[in-house]
Amino acid sequence: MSLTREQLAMRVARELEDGFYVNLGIGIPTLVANYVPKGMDVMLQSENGLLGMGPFPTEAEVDADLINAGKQTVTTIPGSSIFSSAESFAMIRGGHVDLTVLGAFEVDVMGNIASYMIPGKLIKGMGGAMDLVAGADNIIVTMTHASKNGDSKLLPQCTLPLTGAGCINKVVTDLAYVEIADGKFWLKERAPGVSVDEIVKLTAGELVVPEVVPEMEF
Amino acid sequence: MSLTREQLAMRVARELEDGFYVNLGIGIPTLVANYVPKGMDVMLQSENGLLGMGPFPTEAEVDADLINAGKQTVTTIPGSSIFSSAESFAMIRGGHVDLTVLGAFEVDVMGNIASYMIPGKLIKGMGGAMDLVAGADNIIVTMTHASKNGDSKLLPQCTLPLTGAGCINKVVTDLAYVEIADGKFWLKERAPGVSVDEIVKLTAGELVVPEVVPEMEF
Amino acid sequence: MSGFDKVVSSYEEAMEGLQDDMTIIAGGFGLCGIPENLINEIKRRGVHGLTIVSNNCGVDGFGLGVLLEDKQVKKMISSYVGENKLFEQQLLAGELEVELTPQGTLAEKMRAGGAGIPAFYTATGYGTLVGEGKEVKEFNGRNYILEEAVTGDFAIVKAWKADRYGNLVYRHTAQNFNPMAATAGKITVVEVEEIVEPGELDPTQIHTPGIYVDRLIKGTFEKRIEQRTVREA
Amino acid sequence: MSGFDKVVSSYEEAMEGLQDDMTIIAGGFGLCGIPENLINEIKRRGVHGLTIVSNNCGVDGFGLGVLLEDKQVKKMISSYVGENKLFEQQLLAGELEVELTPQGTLAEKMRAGGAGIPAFYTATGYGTLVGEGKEVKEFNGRNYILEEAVTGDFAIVKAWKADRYGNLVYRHTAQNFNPMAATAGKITVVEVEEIVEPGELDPTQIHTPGIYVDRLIKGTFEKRIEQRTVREA
Repeated sequence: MSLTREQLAMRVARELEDGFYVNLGIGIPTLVANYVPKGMDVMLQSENGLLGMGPFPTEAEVDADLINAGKQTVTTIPGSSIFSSAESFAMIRGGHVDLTVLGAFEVDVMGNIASYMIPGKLIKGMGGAMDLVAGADNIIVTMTHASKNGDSKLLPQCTLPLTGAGCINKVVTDLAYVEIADGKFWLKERAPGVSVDEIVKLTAGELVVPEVVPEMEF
Repeated sequence: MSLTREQLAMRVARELEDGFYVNLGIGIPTLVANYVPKGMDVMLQSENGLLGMGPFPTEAEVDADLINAGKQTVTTIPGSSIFSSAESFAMIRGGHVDLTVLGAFEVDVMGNIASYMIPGKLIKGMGGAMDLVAGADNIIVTMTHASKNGDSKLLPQCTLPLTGAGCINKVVTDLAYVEIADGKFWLKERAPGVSVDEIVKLTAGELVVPEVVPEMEF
Repeated sequence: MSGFDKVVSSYEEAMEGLQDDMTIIAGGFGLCGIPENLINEIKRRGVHGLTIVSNNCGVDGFGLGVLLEDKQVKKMISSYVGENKLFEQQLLAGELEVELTPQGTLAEKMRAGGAGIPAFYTATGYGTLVGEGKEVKEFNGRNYILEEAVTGDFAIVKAWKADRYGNLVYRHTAQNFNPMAATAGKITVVEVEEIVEPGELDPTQIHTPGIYVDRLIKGTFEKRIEQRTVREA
Repeated sequence: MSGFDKVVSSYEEAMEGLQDDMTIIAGGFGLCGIPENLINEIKRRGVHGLTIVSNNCGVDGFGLGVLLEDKQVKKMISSYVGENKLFEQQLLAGELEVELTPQGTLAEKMRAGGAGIPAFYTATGYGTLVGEGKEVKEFNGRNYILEEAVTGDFAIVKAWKADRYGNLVYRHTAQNFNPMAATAGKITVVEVEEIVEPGELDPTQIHTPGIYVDRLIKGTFEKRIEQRTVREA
């Protein structure tokens, strides 16, 4: 069985460490905040200029002047700080954020990522995604392994315009956890009940498969 | 009679305008603050990170955490702001300071200035002077017209290592007010009782002398 | 008051001198911390051919989106646009040009513009469309692209509080792009919710020193919310 | 406390890992806002061959000057030095190297180091000794030189107040180079006068967010004054 959105988030959450400053993209990455392991604290960075993002506000707490990078109303936690967008991206570009989690359309064996633009569709822009992938050492991409048509998203070479070049080395898909190194994908874990064959079939880029591929446990 | 230090400061002060943000260097430039014309307000910028510097503190007000760029204890005026040195030099480099007044060893007809280093003597460094001369559109250099030995400080070409290249166009000396343009010095005013001949004799760089050279009044 | 008093008495006065084909740097992120009334004054003036440097372009009928109604905007320099239909229409019709710029690069370009830094290197965008045609240089084994500063004929800024000298304090994440925008305008115009006397703000707690501010006006604000997300009390 | 608690219990722990030949970025201007006790701990450790990036080098017997006593410093990167005799002696004897850097360029090099900007252009120093050997580029008819960022193995910082998460507030002009230094160290160590609980500092009034801070310690400070200038009461 391929992973649910929640399981994807749970798997990503295992990469967290106590004291991590984390930037979570829109969509599945946002769910990761719900699965921070017990006894562990992480602090969420929102690239518009907030470190220490809290949950959504109650109706009474809603404040138009306090939003996250997804333009959603949010709150702050004790120990948070608020700053300009230049300072926020100084943090990101300078490599001070410990982990970035974001979605993608495609990744390839060189660690390239395409996530912001599909030619022919209206292009809304990259927002902070290009800065995030260029600034972080530790990035996890979460996405489905293949499109609904069965086209692999793990490619020998990205076909869509890139968000960043050579910057991705960890991918959690609904089928597998894959690392990228030396111009290859390396299969590390498979989703419960998903066969190695299925993963191989849906991975277009060169995939190194070890003798034993552990199954994720939830 | 050559100008006194106070008269030099008074002459420079005539270049002030109401609402000017001003950076005053150490020495004679500092005295300019004493001669701000009545009904006019200027705000002093200190490049370590203070805009709106006030007078020295009373003994009771002395605070080790509140100093100016000369490392002197100072106070702040209402409406002041305090910030980092990066922000302070962003202000300076970005051309937001309306007037900079500083001393020099030499200036030349190309608007070059030498003010921080005499080879053979211990070199203490340029501090903020290079940033100040590169960042300001409006700079006034104050200095004596010649050394005690009678060597001109207004030269065809500076002999000492430069603080900045092509950035000076106004010089107030103890003998004259001189502007720099088109590779020449232009005599604009003379100190009371100082003859044009004397100024010409003590100006080594090409000096354009108009038919009438007004005398400064104090 | 002194020559440092930046307060003007009308929005008309606040935007005096604005002309066709000028470049305007605007603070704000989404609809948060945008200079609502200054934007409306730009609309009222009917100037055309504007280049706007702003992270976003508002929505239909609010924020920078209102400037699209009369086709006042020639070009947007933004990281994320297209939250409104007029934008899409004009873009597809070739009536509007967009220069997509990564958000952090955009923020840094504004800061650089105000700080006298004509250009800087960043890894952001290297190897992508953003890097095309830009100078590349290697530092410590990694490739970076050269990005140039931006400045504007006007900067329009929204702050929370100001003193009459133009010292500014922003509220929460309404800070966003406003501090950098404030430094990057030949004429910087700021609208605020409250104006106090000089000395009432703590000098060490000012986000934007008054030296950057040319004109200051007190306004009232709708503060529309783009994504109202709430939890149970 | 959580993984964000940066407080350490001794100066020894604060500077753990410091080794010979490392580069240290230090906050402070003159003797104002310098990390006095962290400097003393560096002296106590007896490490040698240090490169110190700091606007100044203290005075005889105080501030960074104490590191000269046992010849611990190989190189200073500063804008203004030589306020003490030991410095002069070691410089003239060729035991100490100095890289003079304009003050604003130094501040920006530290900021750039922390912000992932490997290099930037500035007009400061063009046509002077500072510009020699550096890349020159023209923007809008003016020449600029390329200056590279600096980073340190350690950054040592003095702040006024902190919460346990390392969020920092500086006092008056003791801010100076400290915020940039804090961003530019692989390990950033901060000493403060007071430590409060997370939530006690206003999030919008924090000068340095805790993300930059690795270790935090409360100290007591002499705060020596270099130029005590007073007026009549």
